[in-house]
Amino acid sequence: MSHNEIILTTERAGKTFGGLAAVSKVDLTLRRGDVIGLIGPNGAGKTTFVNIITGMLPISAGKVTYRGQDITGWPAYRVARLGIARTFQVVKPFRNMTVRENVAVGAMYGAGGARRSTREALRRADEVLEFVGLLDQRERHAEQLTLAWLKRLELAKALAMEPEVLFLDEVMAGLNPKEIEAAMDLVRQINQRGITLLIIEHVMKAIIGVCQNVFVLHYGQKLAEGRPEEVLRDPKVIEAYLGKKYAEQLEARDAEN
Amino acid sequence: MLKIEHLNAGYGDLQVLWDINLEIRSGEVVALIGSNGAGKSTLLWTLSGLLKPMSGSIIFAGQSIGGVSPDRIVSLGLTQVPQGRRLFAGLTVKENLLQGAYSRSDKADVAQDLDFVLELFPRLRERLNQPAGSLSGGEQQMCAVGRGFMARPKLLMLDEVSLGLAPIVVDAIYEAIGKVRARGMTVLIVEQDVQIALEQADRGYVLDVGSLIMSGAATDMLANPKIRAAYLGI
Amino acid sequence: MREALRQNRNVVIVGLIGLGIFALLPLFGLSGFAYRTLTSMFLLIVTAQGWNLIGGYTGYAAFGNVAFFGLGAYATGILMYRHGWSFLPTILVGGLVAAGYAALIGLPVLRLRGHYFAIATLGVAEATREIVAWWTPVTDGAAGISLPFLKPITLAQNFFYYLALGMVIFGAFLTWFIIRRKLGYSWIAIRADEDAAKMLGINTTVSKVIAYALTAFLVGIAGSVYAYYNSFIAPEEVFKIDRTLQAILAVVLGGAGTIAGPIAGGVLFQLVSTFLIFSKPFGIDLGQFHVTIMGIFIVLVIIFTPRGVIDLVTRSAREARRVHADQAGGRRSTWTFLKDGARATRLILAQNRQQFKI
Amino acid sequence: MSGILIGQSAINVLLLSGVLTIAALGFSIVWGVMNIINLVHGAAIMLGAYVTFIAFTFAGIDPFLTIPISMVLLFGLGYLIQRNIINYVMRAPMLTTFLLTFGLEIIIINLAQFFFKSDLRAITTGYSGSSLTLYADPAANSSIEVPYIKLGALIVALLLTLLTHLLMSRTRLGRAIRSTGMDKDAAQLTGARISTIYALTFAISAGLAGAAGSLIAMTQSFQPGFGGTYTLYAFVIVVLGGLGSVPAVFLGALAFSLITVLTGLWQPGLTQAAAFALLVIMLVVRPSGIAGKAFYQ
Amino acid sequence: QPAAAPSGNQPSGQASDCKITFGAAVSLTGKTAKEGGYVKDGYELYKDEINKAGGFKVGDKQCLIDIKYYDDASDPDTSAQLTEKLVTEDKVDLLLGPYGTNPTFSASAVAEKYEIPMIEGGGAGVKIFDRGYKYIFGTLPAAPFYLRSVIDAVLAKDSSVKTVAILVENDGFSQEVATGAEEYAKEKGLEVVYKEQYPSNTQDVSSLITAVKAKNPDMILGAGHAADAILIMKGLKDQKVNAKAYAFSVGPTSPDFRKTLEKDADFVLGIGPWTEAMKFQGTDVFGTPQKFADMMRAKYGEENYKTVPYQAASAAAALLAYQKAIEAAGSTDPKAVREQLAQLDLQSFYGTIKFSPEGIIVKPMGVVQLNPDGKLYTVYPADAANGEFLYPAKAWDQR
Ligand SMILES: Nc1ncnc2c1ncn2[C@@H]1O[C@H](COP(=O)(O)OP(=O)(O)OP(=O)(O)O)[C@@H](O)[C@H]1O
Ligand SMILES: Nc1ncnc2c1ncn2[C@@H]1O[C@H](COP(=O)(O)OP(=O)(O)OP(=O)(O)O)[C@@H](O)[C@H]1O
Ligand SMILES: [Mg+2]
Ligand SMILES: [Mg+2]
Repeated sequence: MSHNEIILTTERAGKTFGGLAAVSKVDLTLRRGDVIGLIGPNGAGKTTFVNIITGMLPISAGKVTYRGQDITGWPAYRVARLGIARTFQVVKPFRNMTVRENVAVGAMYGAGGARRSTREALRRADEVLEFVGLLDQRERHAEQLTLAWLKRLELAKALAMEPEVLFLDEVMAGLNPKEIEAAMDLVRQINQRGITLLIIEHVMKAIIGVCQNVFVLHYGQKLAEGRPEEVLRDPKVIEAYLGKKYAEQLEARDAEN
Repeated sequence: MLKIEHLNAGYGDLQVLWDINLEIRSGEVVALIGSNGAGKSTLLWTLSGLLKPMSGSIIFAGQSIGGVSPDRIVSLGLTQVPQGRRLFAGLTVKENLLQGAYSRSDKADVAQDLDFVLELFPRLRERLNQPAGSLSGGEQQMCAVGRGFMARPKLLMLDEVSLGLAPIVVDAIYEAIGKVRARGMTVLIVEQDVQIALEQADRGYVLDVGSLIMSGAATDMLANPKIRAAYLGI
Repeated sequence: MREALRQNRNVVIVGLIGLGIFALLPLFGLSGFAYRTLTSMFLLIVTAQGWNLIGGYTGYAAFGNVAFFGLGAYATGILMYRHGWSFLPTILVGGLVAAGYAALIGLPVLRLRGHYFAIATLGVAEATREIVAWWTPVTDGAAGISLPFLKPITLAQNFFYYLALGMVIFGAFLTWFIIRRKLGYSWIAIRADEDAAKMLGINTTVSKVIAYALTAFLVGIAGSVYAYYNSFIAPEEVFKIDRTLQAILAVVLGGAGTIAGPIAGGVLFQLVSTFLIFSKPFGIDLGQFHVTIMGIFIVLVIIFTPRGVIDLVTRSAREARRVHADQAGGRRSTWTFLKDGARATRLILAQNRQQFKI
Repeated sequence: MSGILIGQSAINVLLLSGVLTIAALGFSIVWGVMNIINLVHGAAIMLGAYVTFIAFTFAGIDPFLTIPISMVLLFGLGYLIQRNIINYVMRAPMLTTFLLTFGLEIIIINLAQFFFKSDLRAITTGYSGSSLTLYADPAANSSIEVPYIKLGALIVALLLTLLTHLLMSRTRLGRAIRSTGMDKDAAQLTGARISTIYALTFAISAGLAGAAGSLIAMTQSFQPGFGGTYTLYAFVIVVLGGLGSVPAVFLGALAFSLITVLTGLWQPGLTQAAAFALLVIMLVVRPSGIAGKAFYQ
Repeated sequence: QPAAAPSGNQPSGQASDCKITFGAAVSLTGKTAKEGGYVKDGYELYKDEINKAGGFKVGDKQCLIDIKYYDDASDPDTSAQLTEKLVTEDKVDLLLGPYGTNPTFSASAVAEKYEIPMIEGGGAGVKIFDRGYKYIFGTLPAAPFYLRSVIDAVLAKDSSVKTVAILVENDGFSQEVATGAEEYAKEKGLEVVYKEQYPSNTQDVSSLITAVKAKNPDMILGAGHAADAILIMKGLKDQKVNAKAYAFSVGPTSPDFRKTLEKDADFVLGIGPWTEAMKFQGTDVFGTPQKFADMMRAKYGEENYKTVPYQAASAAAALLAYQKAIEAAGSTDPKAVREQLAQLDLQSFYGTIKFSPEGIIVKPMGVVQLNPDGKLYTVYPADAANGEFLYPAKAWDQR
């Protein structure tokens, strides 16, 4: 595995809804093995950005390249089969299936799916479930799970696809600090398996804890980019996103250390 | 103001809450914390009458409200800001706020309260005639909280209002809650973010897998090592 | 899962027994009326099985399936009447024409969801009917087409009976076969959440179009057989919306998204409606009220078993088994089991009634 | 000559769209708010027509004055039906409710057939068929005519549409109805009693259907089964216009009338095919309808 | 002889000899319930009268007749299912037809399959009869003949008539009617300036009317159902379209037409194989059309049968045809009865009953007119007329 190889880039990517430019002219580069944090105020366009890369929404402008291949405007299923997976901010389980079947669908159709039979997919699902710690829930129907489990199920479905790049859209929202710690661990493990990650979170602790780099969107445009410690001290970011109180806490903590 | 005794509740056959005993006094801010799936939302849903309790009693403002219809409960002065905002996406911000005051009959005061909410959240004033569905996540949460205020309840319950919000918005919302509190409203805060919740509250309860396992003054709880270990991961 | 498997096994056993009964029934002598009633029932089941693929499994409430029935019927009608084909190959053509048409209209229409998909398919069906009625040079227009007879009677009766029964088996097998493959998983995933399905790498368009085309194939071959069986087709009749509604009703009565659902629902629907027309239950002549009573039946079934009778039966049986297992050894008899079953059914019916209530 | 043809056709479009708006309005509201494809709607229109017929024939009441009567009666009936039957499936998936209304429609139509027989009925008043001549060319024996009854129906229809629009957009009840349509649990949390609101919504819809029935009774003959066609039209109109607002229904009805009248001139055998083709194209190209303001999800 | 038989109580000795059962699946509910009702009433009247008169004479036995009915709810599939039930389970001797062209198609196929005769008085599509079936007979003239007499009648009155407009419902029967009329009009040198189909269940014909008005035809013909005829008349008045004659294949003879249109029905022409004014004479239980009509009114009430629709008469005629065929055959054996039916040539209250080789009755249509005096008169052919043909129809603004 060659580090620093560029795996995914966007060039001047943009998306407009009617008159609203939800994302505009965003350049982003993901290198193999990266964990990048994507933050920004609500409505900044983070989810939309992921949607246009993954083909969930048609892109309005710009270019998306994956491993040297131009995948701009590809339909979602093709992007997925290439090895780009994502989770949904608003969880989307298959409610009428068991947890195991949910994950198996990912194993059937994802990057490694073409060569898998249904039975192998189910076996693969068990492996993934074990990894994310949902194995004992596998026979339950998805509609019976709590939000935290559903978030983990989202993750499991995406992992079952054997992706190279994984977008996580607020998988930690709604978890308590303890659970967030566990989730951060999981993210690190996923990364160690060689999967490149882009994570969207509003929980700064998680961002600081796992990301090498942070990318800040504001009104659909890049506001800042860099190492977490720097970006989170950037006055522009504090003003637009973190708020004074956060800055004070940060200072207080700095003073402590 | 609110007294819950031996409450059991759940969905169909599935019991989620087990023997809950809880009390909220007038003017207090109480935090209810607990991990995912502990049953916090279920409790709120039951208090609002959207779920019928299996057994136990709920006394609110001197009346038993177990199994009473949701509209009656709202008109008695118990309202919640539900988890996940649940705005009326096609209604404008203004209509959403007015709908919040649906059960009130004091027209003049409604106008006044509308003004108050717009003072609290100036962003909403700018978007007053925009459909709520077109707001950003943070604005939507402000609108949802505003809608809760508009009922001018005696007791307002907030279910994870900080979820998925930018830190700056969380600040704005809790600042607003502080102001409401100053007007004498009793508040029940349900939060995952234990830190925020307990900083705001006078007292706290901890719900774990459907049972209340701890309660006490907020400051004590924040200091409690067990809580810190279990919920703050410190 | 194991529980589900066991239930599956039970359903399969019951299904095989039922199948055996139907297959042997003619040996004991059936009246022409019984032949017709059962043959029509099988054809209804096949259209229901067809609908079940797109509506039950894939979750797309298609309201225009009668278009496929009509096209199947017209394929057979035109080929036999105008081109002198023999019957059997026209079935295949009927099915394929319908499937092709479904694929064609499916491409745009399957982009719609929910009610919008429903109305669009309904619109397509109505438009198809009107075009067939208007296109006189090819279809003989509204006047319809008459087909030759199959003679002698007993041969015809058995031929259509077993042909239709065979189609039911084919429909069930096709469903069973697909549902356990990737394609089946993709349908169920699409029903639950299409966006999520896409993101897992499912080409939802292809999956849906296949579902729709297979649906159309089943409905189309039912139409083909109907045409020859009835020996007369007219646009007004073979494109009648009621046919779609009956198929949907059969699926919902039985249980949508199950293999046995359309069969159970079709049997129930046909038996009840035939019973209402002919018999005088408790000596009361229903007279003109048989249709009204059919309506009341539909309303009651929907309110009391919104998930279909299969669901009711399996849940009652499970509950009865559970209660039964708890009982002291001495009281375990078939009789008490049935009594427990009845009690459980009553309970579940009452629960069902409250289930979707506001 | 062709000027007259165009003029008369334009009048035809307008006159037709008025009645169709009312016929589709209630259907649209129930669909938008309760998420029900309500097949009972056509049956309610039919009952409205019979109310007018009976009031006119046996009590000699002018058909226009019977409109409030059928509105009130059907309002009541709608309320009862929702309360006692449909309410049991309000949380069920779409197909369940659809089939339930299908069953109800069968019941109502067949009972009506029992009571009213399947005789064709119509109402002929003193002013039936008299019309306002807008323009006449006696030489060519041609003219542009506006029948008074249809003109009256158009005015009533527009008035009722306006009133409904005001009710839905300006009143507390209207807001509560719309809220309930968007999120019933959240509406309950604001203190709305949604069982009542659903019943009222259904009742309003039935009342409007009653008015439509009264208007239709004045312009054509009818028997118990005739309403189904109007349910189908309503379906098409609502989709053409776009779900979720009253003016959209009017636009949809206008579009529907336009296509009906135009194909009626050119190739009447294909009027419905044309309407449905337009519908499908519309759905695929612009699913939110002409007005394009669907409820936000 | 039937006339000699004591009326009122049945001659019980003969009654027990034997019984002949007919089966009929008619529409008592659904969209053609009304016409289905006429058909059933016609059957029932005949049954009662013939049984009063001692029934059918089969060989040396007197047989009472019975009819077993089912309601097909106007649905062809049900119609076929019911016919099959009548044949194979109820074991009826012979079949009577349902109402409507499509149910007749389905039901007759069953009759043919079992080789049991079916006489129907409710389906006139030629296609029913050109399938080479041997067991189906119809007492209504073939659809293409329906509007021909109207053209004859008008031309007899006014040879200067030049143009015709034809409005056609999009169903099989109406199309046959319209095509027949179109061909005949051309044959007679008329110009068909407008002929278009409109969908079944149409609720608005204003644009067709506008188009027709632009053509300014002398004569307007409608081929469709009664509801459409009413809709068209209302539309013609609305837009002040004045023609010299208006005629419809179905509608004017039904009591509903006058009731719903009231004065606006004046001058409209209708057609029927039979009207009560026609001057037929037979040896059957009715004898004359007038008598049949009076008996209908006596049995079912004056207000229900102000004018007696031909569907009732053609239904009764079907049973009459059976009577004669059975009596001639001396048995109810289906094949024998079928042979006799094919040879039948009978004078009756319904006029001549004689079937073509295809099985359809050969019979001219009479033309009736709704007179401003509120009555329905037969106005053509002259030898059957009991009223004056008012021509041309008054313009709308001169009424
Ligand atoms: N399908 C859509 N149609 C119209 N506008 C949309 C659509 N999806 C998103 N938007 C708008 O685009 C903007 C960006 O939304 P997006 O969901 O990408 O924000 P986000 O950064 O993910 O916010 P959050 O942190 O709240 O999830 C918002 O203003 C949103 O209202
Ligand atoms: N509609 C429902 N039907 C059945 N079970 C449900 C339903 N909603 C929630 N549950 C179950 O009830 C339990 C408690 O859920 P609840 O939503 O009250 O938890 P919570 O404490 O609010 O969690 P969170 O922090 O995730 O919001 C969970 O086990 C969940 O699976
Ligand atoms: Mg987002
Ligand atoms: Mg919760």
